[in-house]
Amino acid sequence: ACGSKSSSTSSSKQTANLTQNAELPTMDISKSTDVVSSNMLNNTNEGLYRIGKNGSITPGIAKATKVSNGGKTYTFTLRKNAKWSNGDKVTAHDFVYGWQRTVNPKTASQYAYLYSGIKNADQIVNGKKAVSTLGIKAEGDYKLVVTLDKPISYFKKLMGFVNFFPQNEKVVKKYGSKYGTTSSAMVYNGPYKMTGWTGTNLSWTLKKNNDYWDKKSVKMSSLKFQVVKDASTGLNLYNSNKVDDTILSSTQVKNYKTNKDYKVYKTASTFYIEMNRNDSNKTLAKAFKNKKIRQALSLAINRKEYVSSTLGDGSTVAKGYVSEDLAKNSKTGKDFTSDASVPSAVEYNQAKAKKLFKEGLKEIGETKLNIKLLSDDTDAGKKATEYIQGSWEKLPGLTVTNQNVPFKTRLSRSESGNFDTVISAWNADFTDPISFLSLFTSSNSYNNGKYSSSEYDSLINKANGSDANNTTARWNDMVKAEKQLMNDQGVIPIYQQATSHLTRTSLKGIIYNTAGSQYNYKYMSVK
Amino acid sequence: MVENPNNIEINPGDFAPLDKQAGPDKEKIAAPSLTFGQDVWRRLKANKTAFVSFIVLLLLFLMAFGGQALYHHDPNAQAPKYANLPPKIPGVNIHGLNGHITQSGQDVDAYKQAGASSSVHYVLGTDYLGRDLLARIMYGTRISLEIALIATLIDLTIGVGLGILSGWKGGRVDIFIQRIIEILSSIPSLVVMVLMATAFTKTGMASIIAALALINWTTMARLTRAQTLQLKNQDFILAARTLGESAPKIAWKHLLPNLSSVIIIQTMFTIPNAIFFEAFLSYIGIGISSPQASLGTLISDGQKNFQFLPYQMWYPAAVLIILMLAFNLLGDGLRDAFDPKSKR
Amino acid sequence: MPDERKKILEVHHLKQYFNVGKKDEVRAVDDVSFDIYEGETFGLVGESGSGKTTCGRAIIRLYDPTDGEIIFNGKDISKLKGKKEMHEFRREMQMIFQDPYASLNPRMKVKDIVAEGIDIHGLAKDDADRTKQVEDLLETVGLNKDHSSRYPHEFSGGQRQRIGIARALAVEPKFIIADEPISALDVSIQAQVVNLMKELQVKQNLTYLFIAHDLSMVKYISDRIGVMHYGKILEIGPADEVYGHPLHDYTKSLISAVPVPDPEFERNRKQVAYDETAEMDGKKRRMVEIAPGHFVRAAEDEVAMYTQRAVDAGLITE
Amino acid sequence: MENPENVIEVRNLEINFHTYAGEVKAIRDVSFDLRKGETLAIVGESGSGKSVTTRSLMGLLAPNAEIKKGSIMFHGDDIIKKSEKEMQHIRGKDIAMIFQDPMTSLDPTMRIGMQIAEPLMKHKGLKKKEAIAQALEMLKLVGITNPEGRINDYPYQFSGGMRQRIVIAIALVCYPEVLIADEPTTALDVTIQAQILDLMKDLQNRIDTSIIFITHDLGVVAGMADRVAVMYAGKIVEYGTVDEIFFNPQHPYTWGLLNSMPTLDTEGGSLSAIPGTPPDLLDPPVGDAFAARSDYAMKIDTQQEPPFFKVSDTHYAATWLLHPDAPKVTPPAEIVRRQQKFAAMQKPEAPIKSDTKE
Amino acid sequence: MATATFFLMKLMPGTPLQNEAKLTASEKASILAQYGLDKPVWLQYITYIVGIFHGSLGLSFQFSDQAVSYLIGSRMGPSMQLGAQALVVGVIFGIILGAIGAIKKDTWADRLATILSILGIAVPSFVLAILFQYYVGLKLGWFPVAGWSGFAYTVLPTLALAASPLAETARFIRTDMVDVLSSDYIELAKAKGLSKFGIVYHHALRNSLIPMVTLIGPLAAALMTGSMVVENIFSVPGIGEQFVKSILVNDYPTIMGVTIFYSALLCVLLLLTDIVYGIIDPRIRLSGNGD
Ligand SMILES: Nc1ncnc2c1ncn2[C@@H]1O[C@H](COP(=O)(O)OP(=O)(O)OP(=O)(O)O)[C@@H](O)[C@H]1O
Ligand SMILES: Nc1ncnc2c1ncn2[C@@H]1O[C@H](COP(=O)(O)OP(=O)(O)OP(=O)(O)O)[C@@H](O)[C@H]1O
Ligand SMILES: [Mg+2]
Ligand SMILES: [Mg+2]
Repeated sequence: ACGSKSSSTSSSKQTANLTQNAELPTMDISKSTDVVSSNMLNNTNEGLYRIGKNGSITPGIAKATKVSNGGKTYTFTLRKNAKWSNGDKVTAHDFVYGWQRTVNPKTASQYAYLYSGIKNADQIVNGKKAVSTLGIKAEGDYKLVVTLDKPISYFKKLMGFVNFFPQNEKVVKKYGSKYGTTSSAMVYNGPYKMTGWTGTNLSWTLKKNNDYWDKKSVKMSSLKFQVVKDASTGLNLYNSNKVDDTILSSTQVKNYKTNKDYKVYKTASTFYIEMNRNDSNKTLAKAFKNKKIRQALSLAINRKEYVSSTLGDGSTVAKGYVSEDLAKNSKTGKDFTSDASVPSAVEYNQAKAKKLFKEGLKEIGETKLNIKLLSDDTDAGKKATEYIQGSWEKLPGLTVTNQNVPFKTRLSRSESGNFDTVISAWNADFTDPISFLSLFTSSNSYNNGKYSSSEYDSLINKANGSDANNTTARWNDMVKAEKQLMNDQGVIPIYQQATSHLTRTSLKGIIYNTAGSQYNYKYMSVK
Repeated sequence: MVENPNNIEINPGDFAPLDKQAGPDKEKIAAPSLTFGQDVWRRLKANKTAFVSFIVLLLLFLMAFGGQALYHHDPNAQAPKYANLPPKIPGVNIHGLNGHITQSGQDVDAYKQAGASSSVHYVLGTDYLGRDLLARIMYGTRISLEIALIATLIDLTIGVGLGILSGWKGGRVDIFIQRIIEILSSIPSLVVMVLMATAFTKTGMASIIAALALINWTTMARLTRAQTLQLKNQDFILAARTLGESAPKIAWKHLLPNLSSVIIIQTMFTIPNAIFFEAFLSYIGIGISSPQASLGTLISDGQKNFQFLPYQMWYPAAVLIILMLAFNLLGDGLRDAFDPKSKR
Repeated sequence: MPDERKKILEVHHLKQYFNVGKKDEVRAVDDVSFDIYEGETFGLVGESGSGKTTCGRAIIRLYDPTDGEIIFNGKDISKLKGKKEMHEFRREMQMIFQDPYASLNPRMKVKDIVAEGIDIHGLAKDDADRTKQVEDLLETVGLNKDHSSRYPHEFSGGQRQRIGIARALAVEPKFIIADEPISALDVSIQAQVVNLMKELQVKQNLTYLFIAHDLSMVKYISDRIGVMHYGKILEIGPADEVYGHPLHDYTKSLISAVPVPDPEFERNRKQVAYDETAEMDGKKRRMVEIAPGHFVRAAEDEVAMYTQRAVDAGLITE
Repeated sequence: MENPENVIEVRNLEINFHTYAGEVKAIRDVSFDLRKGETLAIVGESGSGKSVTTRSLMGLLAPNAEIKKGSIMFHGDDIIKKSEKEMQHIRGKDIAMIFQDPMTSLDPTMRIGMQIAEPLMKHKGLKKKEAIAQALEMLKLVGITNPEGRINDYPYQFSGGMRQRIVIAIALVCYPEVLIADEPTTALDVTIQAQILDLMKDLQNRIDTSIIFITHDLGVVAGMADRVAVMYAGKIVEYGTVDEIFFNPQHPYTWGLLNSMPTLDTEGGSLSAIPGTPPDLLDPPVGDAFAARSDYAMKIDTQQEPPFFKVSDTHYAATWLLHPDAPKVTPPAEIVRRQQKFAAMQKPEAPIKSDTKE
Repeated sequence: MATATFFLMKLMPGTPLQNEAKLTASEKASILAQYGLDKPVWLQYITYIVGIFHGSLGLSFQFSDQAVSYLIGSRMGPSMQLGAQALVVGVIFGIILGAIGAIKKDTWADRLATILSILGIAVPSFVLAILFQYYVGLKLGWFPVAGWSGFAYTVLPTLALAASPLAETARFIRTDMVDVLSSDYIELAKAKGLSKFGIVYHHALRNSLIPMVTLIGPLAAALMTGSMVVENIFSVPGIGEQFVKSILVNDYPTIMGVTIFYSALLCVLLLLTDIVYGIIDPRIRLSGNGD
């Protein structure tokens, strides 16, 4: 009925109405942790680089980059025409200030750990060294020198991440604790600037930033955002032409899969089951150390059925532990997951599962197991536990008790090892497999299930150390590590998360990445 | 008006004095003897709405607590293959009951789509894990009722106890209890419940029941207190006191029976209230945890798919609404039935 | 003459205030003194709110008196200590209530209502004895045993009042306070209850404190009458004297207002007005025995006037 | 109209109530007249049908009531046949009513001036201001001191007696032809009662209304009534002038009533009660309803309903004792005393023997 | 009240860490110090209580650097507007429905009114909101589906919210009016010859409406409950919506703040209704204390 009133699809206007499914909690670059703020910051601000299609690195404030000292020193030359929306020039000092602010323990940035590897960053974060000792220097207004403790192969990609964006000291000081709490207590150097955000409201607008150095590439005059938490509401809004994009829930997906507006956005986020090898229940600890039992538990899960009939939100069967579409082999262009594929680790074979389970039980001298399955009490968590419980209980001798607890309880329980099995999820912070793989080294504190393999450890060490500057060798190290983990069935991957959207086909040029700053609207347009 | 009653036939002996013993009983009570309960029952039966509600409630209770005996389906048995199948009753060919569903604007046979053989049919369809919705509704109704009944029982005990104490003792005890009630009722009940439910790290029946009981007793206490204050000065209570009856005995023998109507009526409103709040908590995501189900979780699961699988919301919602209606109407009816003013 | 008889109850300067110290303090009974002799009926009359009920309830210890002494059978019951003494006292003094509808628990059977006192004081040997006692009591008050398993609402007002009397009699009290036992009843039924009470008084040697505002009935049943007004007793005397020759102006006014079932009398009735401000002049007043056994609440300077009235009425000879 | 003097003529009225237990035959063949300017008192036990009778005159019976039979003629029109709308024009204007409890019969949230003015605005079409002015006059008339200062007060600010005066003011403000007072003083103290009764008499003289006065206090009847109707179990059992009823009663129930009331002269021991309780109207007894409680009951009383026997032109009683064949009985002593007094009063004229009939 | 909330909150597994899964222990510690959560609980408590008296409710966990008081302040408007509108709509129609029920007692009109009013209680507000949104908003297209920019946007949430006050009011008025209608002064009004309408309008309604004032408090409390889901479904930037979110993300300074705000609001409302009741009920206006 409202079709005629449609405000957005007319091509002359170059505006669009988009939705977000959560509030915007902050616009403070140092404090952004969530998807919404990182999307908004990524489109209203710009760092040394901007992440483009397929995770590619496209120009940002840096005009030229020089890597030296075995990959430990980066010298960036900044473009002179970059300006803040208040008219100030964007200078190297803004980067120095921004970075120092983020690692400063007083700022309490929750992403300061990403700076790890930059000289002195870890010590500064832990309050052991002065902020000024951070390995970043401004040489004049337009030259920036960054010193690393050790080579970081994905360092350039990090520069596209919002926490590494420059910050205007004058503005930060001016607003003090109010900085980034409303759209006006903020300054922008990116393609758009934000208006209409009071800090707590549910709608705001991104307007084209006329001070942006590359403003000629920006086609959209404004992007209106509205927070819609309820999926049905979102769909209703979409169908009444009030918005041009909405996230679909699983049943909605079923009904809109064939729609021309339907799109799936994969996330670099894998859901997997960890088994506690240090379980206080000795029988279970023994069981989880038994590979056959681990494999049986994996084989018993029909991931395809789960993803399609139960979850149904566009998520896909996990190809392995590292998620798909995260990184590509620079030579062959093949996805990491296909290079490192171990099909048996994610396959469904009930007969085999039963057989292995029986053998496994025999090996550890048990006839019955009673496992608790821990997860959070979110919708996804509940669905997963219910489904897996159903699948596992088909294995003779296995009973499963579900424990759905609040998210934070789940975290603290998995960290303290107070669980039998837990459904965990990991999101990559940046588009490199190492973001996943470093988790399961023996000493990592997020290795909740205490997977331990010296081979795996040394492969990861190599990737981070000796092979850091050798793209191919590093790639091969990581592939091997993933294969090792999967062959051991160290964890049981279930699915890779995705979100399904309805997006008007008239919206063009939205760049999406599975990790990091996911949405880039710089080149967006309405046709 | 007869002035000269000659037309009346008089028989000899008519004017003989009447034998008192044989004559009519002058202390006779003509109406049949009805106990209070019988009287209420009679008046309840006369109130058609309330009586129908009573029967409906009876049926719902039977379904919830005895339904499994007739309908042997495990409410937790999953058949993911058959997830989200619409209702199908063999032999019925009405859209919505024949296993067909409108998908992307087209009418499709969901059972065929799921590859179900012709013998597969779910009377009220299935949910996202292919669980039988009818079984789950029966199960959910039971859980909802259990929560409501236990919570109500608890606040009955607390509320009536404290209400009587407060009203009977008066003075400082009364003031103290009144303060507590005031404080508790100055916090919106849902907020308290939410706080309680979240404070218990594990949400589940116990925490919901505790939360419900904590909140609802205040109403009960207020009502019983007011009633006790009234009764306290009634002559029959004074009479018991002049006879030397002890306070606890008076409470038990005189107050409680006379409070019973208030209590029963209030219970009729507390139970649906509890059911409702449980549903509400489930809706905002802090209710009963899976695989347990309550009407609230069922509705809240169902509403997510309302546009495409409306039956998933409608059926549990219908049960909830009928429950609420029945309890409320019965409560209204009982109030009328108990009301001495509506005697006869 | 009256002094030879035994005083069963002596009330000295009884005060019963409500909400003491608060803004809405009520002095319901304010310095009331009177005696009641064994076997007599003492009538208490006065207009609504004058404190009759409060007085009765204070005596039977439903209230804790604010001040004063209540001596019953030689014991000061305003200072009763302990459960046991109280328990004993509860057997000796009983009460009949005004409202026959409110005084019986609607949820109890008649037999349980009547037996309540029997149960509390353990007066029945066994169940059969209890039943027998209840049936006897019902018969005493003119009801039959078929009525014992019915509920109060099935009875008429007069019948209910008789059940109330049976309940009071169950513990074999010596003293009964009857708080307007007939004012809610029909005229014809009133007589039934009054007759029953008189009959019982003789048979069981009861003493009554009979509260009412119906003067003609009080006069009929009472040996002596006290007239209350604003929490104070203004006049006490033998029933005939108070009724026939009232000394206090208030009593006069009260009596002149009583309608009499005699059209001729009514046609000639003159109502005497009473100026109640006369009571409030702040003078100190006390009960003065104007004629033998006839007291009036008077200030010192009023005694002469009352004495003169008594002389005029022929109550005393100067 | 049989008699132009009559304002209201009730004939053979029968009213039943439908209840769960059956039909309550509340009014069983009641007939009476109300004459212009007189006060007719209806006395009788609780539940004898006094209120129901009078409420039927107002058309204000409970919804479960059914008028089985009879007519109520008001100026030649049958009230029973009138519609609700028509009745609204009669109520408050031609026939007004006072209720028993002054504490609850005033609207607690409305100023009393307005409450008095309401009928004027409704029936006389007066503007609010005029109506209030008249209400003020009325307040003066019923003896409220400082009426100007109190006309804007709310009911709770008045004592019970004052409130009853206000209720009377409301009833009389339109100068109705008939005033029905249903136990107007039962809830009041004797002194206040005396004042209210005086007021009513006074007002009756001034505005010349007929009053139907309901009470069960025979003392009040003696003071107020011109004529008296005695009701028992839904029937009028005796009616006559006030002197006839009090000094020459014929029905054993009237005897019982008079006998059970102590008077100033009653000596101890001579009070005699009517035994038993009134019959349940769910199942009225055959014959004379009073028979079960009467000491003078005869066999015929349990078989046939007694018709009205004429005692004098104004005095009728429904008891078989008046039948010529009935044995002579001696009424209770008190009644004999009253009858003697009556005889003395009648001396100047020819004595009418009480037990004769035409 | 604040105390109870505070200690209840302490039982909750809530920290301001959004990114907890990826932080090391020492990083967490330094962030907690920012929020003063490293101090002993009693000290936190004192700080909190002192803060309340200075009008401060602490900082939100969810919105970094956002004062809870600001959050509440900026979200109050829409909630208040919806609440007020729903109250007005609910109460007015509730009175009408209740009065019809009472006047036409035991007729089909009464039954219909009763069922309607009980439905208002029986149908959970979230179900109602969804139905409204889908059928009235989307299918009929009469009002915007969701959002908050202008009066048209308030219509559906107001209606969804109004159901419960409507129902409560209707039931209250009906019961009360049935009582009033059987009272002596209504008898007297009938005896005055007033028409049915006159009786209801001049006497019954006024006497039933006065006690109605005391219902406002509970109604408002019920509205707060309803607003939580209704605002969520209609994407209204109100407090209720925020409260639910805060619960789900364990943002306990906000939960506490909103709780305190709600309670304060309710207290003020109760106080206000008490005062108003005193003013409009002549029985207690002058005597100071009613009986
Ligand atoms: N519990 C109480 N608290 C406060 N005031 C009281 C209480 N009981 C009685 N009163 C007041 O004390 C006064 C005397 O009351 P009481 O009931 O004794 O009068 P009464 O003579 O029995 O009147 P009635 O004839 O109406 O029964 C009245 O003003 C009454 O309001
Ligand atoms: N609405 C009703 N439904 C059933 N029975 C009724 C109803 N109204 C009156 N009655 C019965 O009708 C009979 C006469 O009642 P009525 O009120 O006229 O008595 P009354 O003489 O006025 O008594 P009282 O002196 O108590 O006022 C009683 O038996 C009563 O129970
Ligand atoms: Mg009294
Ligand atoms: Mg009556």
